[in-house]
Amino acid sequence: MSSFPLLTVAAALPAVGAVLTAALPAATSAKRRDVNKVLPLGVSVLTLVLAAIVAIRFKPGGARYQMTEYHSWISDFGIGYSLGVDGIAVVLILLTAVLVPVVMLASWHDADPVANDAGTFERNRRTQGFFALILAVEAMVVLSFEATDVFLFYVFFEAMLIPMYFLIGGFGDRTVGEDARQRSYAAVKFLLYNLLGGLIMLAAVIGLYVITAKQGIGTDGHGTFDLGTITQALASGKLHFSPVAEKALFLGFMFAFAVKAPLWPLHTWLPNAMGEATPGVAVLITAVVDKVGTYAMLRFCLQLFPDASKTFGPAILVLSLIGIIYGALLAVGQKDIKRLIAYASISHFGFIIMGIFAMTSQGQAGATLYMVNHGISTAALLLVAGFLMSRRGSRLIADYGGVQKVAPVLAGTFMIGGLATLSLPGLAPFVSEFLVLVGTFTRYPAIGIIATIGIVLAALYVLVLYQRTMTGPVKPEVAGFRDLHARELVVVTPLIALLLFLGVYPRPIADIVNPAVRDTMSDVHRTDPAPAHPITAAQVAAANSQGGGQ
Amino acid sequence: MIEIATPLTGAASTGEAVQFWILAVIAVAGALGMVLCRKAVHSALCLAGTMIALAICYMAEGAVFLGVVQIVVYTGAIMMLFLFVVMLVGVSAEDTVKDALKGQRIAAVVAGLGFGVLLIAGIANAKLRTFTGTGAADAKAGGNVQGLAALIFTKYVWAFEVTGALLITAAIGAMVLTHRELTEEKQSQRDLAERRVRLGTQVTPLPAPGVYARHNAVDVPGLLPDGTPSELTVNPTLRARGQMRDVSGELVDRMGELEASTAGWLGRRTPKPRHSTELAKAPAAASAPAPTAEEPQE
Amino acid sequence: MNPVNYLYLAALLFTIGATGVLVRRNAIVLFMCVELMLNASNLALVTFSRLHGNLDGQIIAFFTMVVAAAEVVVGLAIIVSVFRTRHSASVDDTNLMKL
Amino acid sequence: MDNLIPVLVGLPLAGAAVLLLGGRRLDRFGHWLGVLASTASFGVGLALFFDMLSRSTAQRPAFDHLFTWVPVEGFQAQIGFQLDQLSVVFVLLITGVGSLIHLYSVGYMAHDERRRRFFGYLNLFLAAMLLLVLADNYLLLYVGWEGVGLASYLLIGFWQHKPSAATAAKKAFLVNRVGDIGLSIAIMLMFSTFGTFAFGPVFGAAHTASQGTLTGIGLMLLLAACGKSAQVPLQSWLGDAMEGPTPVSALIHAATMVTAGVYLITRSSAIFNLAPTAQLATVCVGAVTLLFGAIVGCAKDDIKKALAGSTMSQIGYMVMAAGLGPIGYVFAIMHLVTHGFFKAGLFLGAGSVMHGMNDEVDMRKYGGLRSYMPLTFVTFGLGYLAIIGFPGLSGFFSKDKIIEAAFAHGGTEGWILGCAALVGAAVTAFYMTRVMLMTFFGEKRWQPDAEGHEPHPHESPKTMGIPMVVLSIGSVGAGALFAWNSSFVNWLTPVTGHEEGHSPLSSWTVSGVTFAVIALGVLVSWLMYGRQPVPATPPVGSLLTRAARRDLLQDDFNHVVLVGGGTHLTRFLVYLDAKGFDGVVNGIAAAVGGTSGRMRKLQNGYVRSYALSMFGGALVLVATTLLMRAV
Repeated sequence: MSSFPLLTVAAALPAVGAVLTAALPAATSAKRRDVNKVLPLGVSVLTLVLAAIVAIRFKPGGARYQMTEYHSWISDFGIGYSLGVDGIAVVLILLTAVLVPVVMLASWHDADPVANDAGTFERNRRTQGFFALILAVEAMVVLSFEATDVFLFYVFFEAMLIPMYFLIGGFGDRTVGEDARQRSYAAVKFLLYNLLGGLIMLAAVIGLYVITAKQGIGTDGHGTFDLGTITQALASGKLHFSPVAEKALFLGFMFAFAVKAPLWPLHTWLPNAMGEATPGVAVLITAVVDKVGTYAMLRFCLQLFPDASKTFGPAILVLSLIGIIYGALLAVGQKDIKRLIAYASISHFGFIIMGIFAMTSQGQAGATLYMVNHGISTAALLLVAGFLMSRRGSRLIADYGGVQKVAPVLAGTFMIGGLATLSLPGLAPFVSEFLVLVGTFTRYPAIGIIATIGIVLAALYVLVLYQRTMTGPVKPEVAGFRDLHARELVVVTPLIALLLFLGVYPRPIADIVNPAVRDTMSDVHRTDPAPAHPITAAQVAAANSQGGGQ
Repeated sequence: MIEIATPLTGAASTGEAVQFWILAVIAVAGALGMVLCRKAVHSALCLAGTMIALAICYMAEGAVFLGVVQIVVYTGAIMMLFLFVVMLVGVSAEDTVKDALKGQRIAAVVAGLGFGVLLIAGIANAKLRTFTGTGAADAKAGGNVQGLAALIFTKYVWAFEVTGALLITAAIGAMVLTHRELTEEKQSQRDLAERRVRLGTQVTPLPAPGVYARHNAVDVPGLLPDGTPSELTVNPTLRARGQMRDVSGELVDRMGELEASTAGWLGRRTPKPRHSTELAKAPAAASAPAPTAEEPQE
Repeated sequence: MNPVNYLYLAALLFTIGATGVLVRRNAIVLFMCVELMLNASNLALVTFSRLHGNLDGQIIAFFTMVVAAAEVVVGLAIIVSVFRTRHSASVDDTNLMKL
Repeated sequence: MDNLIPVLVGLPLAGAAVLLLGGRRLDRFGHWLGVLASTASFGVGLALFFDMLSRSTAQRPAFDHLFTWVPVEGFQAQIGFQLDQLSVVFVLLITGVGSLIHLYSVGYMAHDERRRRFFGYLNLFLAAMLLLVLADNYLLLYVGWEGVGLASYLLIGFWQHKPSAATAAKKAFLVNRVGDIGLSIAIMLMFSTFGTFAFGPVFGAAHTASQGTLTGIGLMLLLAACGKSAQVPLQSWLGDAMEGPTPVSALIHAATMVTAGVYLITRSSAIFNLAPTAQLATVCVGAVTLLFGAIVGCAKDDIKKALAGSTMSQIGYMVMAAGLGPIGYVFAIMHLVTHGFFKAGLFLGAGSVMHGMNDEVDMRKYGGLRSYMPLTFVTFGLGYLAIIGFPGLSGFFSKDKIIEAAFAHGGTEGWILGCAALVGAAVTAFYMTRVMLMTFFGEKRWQPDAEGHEPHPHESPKTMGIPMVVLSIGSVGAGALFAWNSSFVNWLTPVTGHEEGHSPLSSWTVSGVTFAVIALGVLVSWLMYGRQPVPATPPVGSLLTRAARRDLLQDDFNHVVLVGGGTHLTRFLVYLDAKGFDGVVNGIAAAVGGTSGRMRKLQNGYVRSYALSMFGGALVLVATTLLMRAV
């Protein structure tokens, strides 16, 4: 392994890019303003290249954490700057790196100042600030995925709230009628909710440190925050949590992640935040930032507290099940396009969390794939919805109708996004959703069966949305709509291509994820439930000779 | 659990006991007086009494040096400083009876009582029965002063230096705080005179305070020909403090008496004495007692 | 007589001083109350010195006096400058931090 | 040769991709591209069929494994194809009828500006349907299963500007999704039981599983079949699906897609054979639906909806036959194929009539069309004779066999099923005769359309005529071909297995009785619609008629219970979310805000007040210290 700090560079690049973007001279004309946006876009594309290099250099069969870096940071508390990626992290970093340039391109004009009546040019840094903040979020998210030190993770987990807060509160969806009060309400709600979660997690983080210090896991009598060290100590029995302590710590961590993810009933910040943010920022929230929550459940909750995960698993499964159906039902009842998608996301996060806590290989692999696929599909649906909304300046479903007639490409891409959201086989989300369902079913059949209701409800809200906006007689306000133009097509095409490709050939991702899932399963000391009547080799042979075959 | 009383060692002599009880009464009375007196001057005097009582207590306890320092530094220097400031700020300034903060007084007394009970209970709980006395330590060094000196310049020399620095800093600080920066060039007498003429307000010097020769205090306004007091005659600082003393009524009251005595002396018939209440009808507003300085500005 | 009575006296004086700080509004009197509290603690220190038979307590009392002197100097200077600007020595008038 | 199997799917898929992504430049000739893709696929299918014919029975099934689709620990889903005797029948039916209907659509959709898109969707449908029947495991079958659902959705809602079409499309997809739950649960059950869901291993190991598990799988597969094949209780979408263009109704909602349920049950015969409870449920569903559909078909005045009722009923026959087990599988498939011919033909005929009548669908506004549209009349008439089971035509061979198998089921059940099938046959004869009479006989009841154009019935163009002719030939001859020398039975037996039923009635008796009830149905219909003029406005009718016009109130039930209940539930949840969960959150925020508002008053700016708080704090500290020491 070369000593080149690839992971640090991959995260530092957007961070530096954010600073540079913010520092660019303020634009003196609308054209210069567009030029100012090229730098952040270029940085995000470079980051994508780096992420791709990380993914290529990652060897699925190799060490659990690869490309590791370690520097002592606060040695008195055993805190280190330690980075490393396993398969799950690699996949999610890749997702982030793909989505950020897409989001930037989609939000190209979202932060432009409103043209005033006099037509004079408003000279400020607001627009480039928007792009700088997006890059900042990317840097934090990537670092969260890379951190293998609990404290380091916590720092970035919380730090990403700051740019997100400004993105939500500072750059509302102007295209759909600005209401600054609603926006600041949403931003503050987002911040407070997540801060509360983070604070409880901090208590748990400190508790974890104290326990490691008491049991002498770290060096020189200090405790440690290093994930690898703790996991090894747990596995070798050197570290032992008392059952009460383990449960308390687990709940502390889980609470923060459940808020972030979000798990029912801690979800109420998401519809507000997604409703008020620009479509691009909404994508960042649901497709990128929230994934840190689910990722962290897989990484920290399961790995650090296997027994507590087992104890609370069924309860969390029930919550996620409620989330699936509750989110879907609420999506059906929404009048606002973006809130509808937000509730749909809540339903999908239910599936992801269900997959994680079903504690089966299929469930966890499915959950990881689901994170990726949900990111892509929601981005597609939400961004196309954003294009739609930018044409009419309204986010109410009732204001649209018959768009299909005037803008068939827009309608078509919207439909593909919708079909991906309802997990149509052949598109990427189906694979993951089915894996989650199967994985859950093999251990908890009843929960798996009830969760399938979510499939029907997903079809309901997607099709109702499509029917009301796209079909029917053309509304007069809709009649003048332009179809998607070049920039918008560039945004949508890669997403749809990915949805199709990963729907048919998810193997590249599955291969990266599988070893990580195997490791996690062994961390929680669980094995997949064996089939009741496994097929024996003899039977396969018999079946083949009979003319069945595989 | 039954406490076994340990014998008391180093008990105070009877003389000290008598002295203590007298001093304790004085000290507590002084303290209470300080808190309860409404005038700052009275409080200061009460506190001085308490401090002297304490000084004697120190001496009785063998801290002769401290006792002297207490009298010289505290009673002599610090209390004098207090008195200076009291004079500067206003001798007669006093607290109003009504407190602006509702319930503060009761809460303070309750908290104080609670605190006192706690402290006393704590001390009582400590069961201190062995008092070694500093005699041995003093004797070892050759006297109380020598003992203290030895300690100050050896063990506590660092703290001593630091307190020295603190004192200097405090002195400079006090100067800085009370110093007023001139924001513009100091105006000469000529400038002032020119300004007065230009403005045309009061060209002549301000009238002197005092009413005839009977009062020459600066806080007594001079009377105008019609018998009303003129505020102009009093120093603005005193005016601002509301410490103007209006004696016009008193003067008028005594006018009859004066005239009578003059008449008696001259052998004239005395006119009916005029009473101040009749005379002071018109300027009643001007001569009304000025509001006290400590009216809360709500 | 048990010299511990000095401690009781100190406690009493300290309490009276503390209550005075809370009750009085004239800044100068307030300062005097603080001085009383310091004196009370000095008395306690001297008594402790007697209790333990060494002079450290007296030394600390001595330092207390010095610091008190410094404090009074600065404090009174503050009172004077406040009085100059606000024409009042009442602590209730310096409530600009009030909402 | 086996490598050609993916090509079957690939050709129409490529066609769909090209047509949908190609943009307007393909508008001029795109439809011919669609026809080409479909026909080429048919050609490949034929080639594979003849290749299969040339091999011995044991060697006939062919497999082609492409790649591992989902490689996850313990869960290995493959993209693999299986072409056996059963699949090849479907392949030929799908691509054959599909190609004909593509051809027909060239004429039918000639004036539609979005014709290219239509052909794209049709090709997409073919690809999905072929995937469905060619998959070698249930998960891949599921892909095709939902794929045809998507294509059906797109095609029903093809005229999206009509709100009724958009609603019908949505309804079809949703009801199908309910059925899909069944399929996915069945797959999950298979996986947790056998650790795999590939056909061969599952069927090979089916006998090792417990009865309960097999029944569960069977019932879930039945649920899936009900959704896709419009069987009671998930039949409600089929009538509305007639909102789509008529070729769609012919291809998807008559000949191919709706029969996918029958394919699924037949394909899973190894499971059903071991689960009698599931079989019983299947038979019941089939019997109920065949009567249900027939009754609905009698009451509809919309020609396509009447045919839709008929489709439902005929699939009821197939499902019932499939539920009968080895004595019925073959006949279910045989009826499926013959039905594919005649029902597609009937729909195309109906489309031709509508084409000539300004898209009028109400049969009460037809009448006397036989002389204006002779070709349509003849082909439709042949289809009619075939469906009612006129001796010698294809329906006769397949339907009689099913009725016979129903009796052969044995016991009381057998009698009940047999009688239900007979009643169904009679009612079929009745409503089909009604359709025939109202459309082609009697006096003209034509009325101008909404824009005031008088209808000028005319024969349809050649592209529409040829498919109708070909299909009517199939309607006439397919049955005899299949029955000749039991060729069809022999062909399918290696896959589905076959047992001769032992009917309590002889074969001839059944045929005789069947013919008698058919004649009765025709007679009654002629008395009602042939001898007396048909009123242009529908009479009020009996209670049953009115109920049947409303699909036997099933929609009303759905509307009140599911839609109404769902709407209320959703509204309640929206309220709960806003007031309940968000209320708690905002309530906490308000409580904190209120408390701080009150706490703020403590910060009153008075130094003494702060001093008091400090003093109080000191008090507490001292007290605590003393207490701690005391304890």
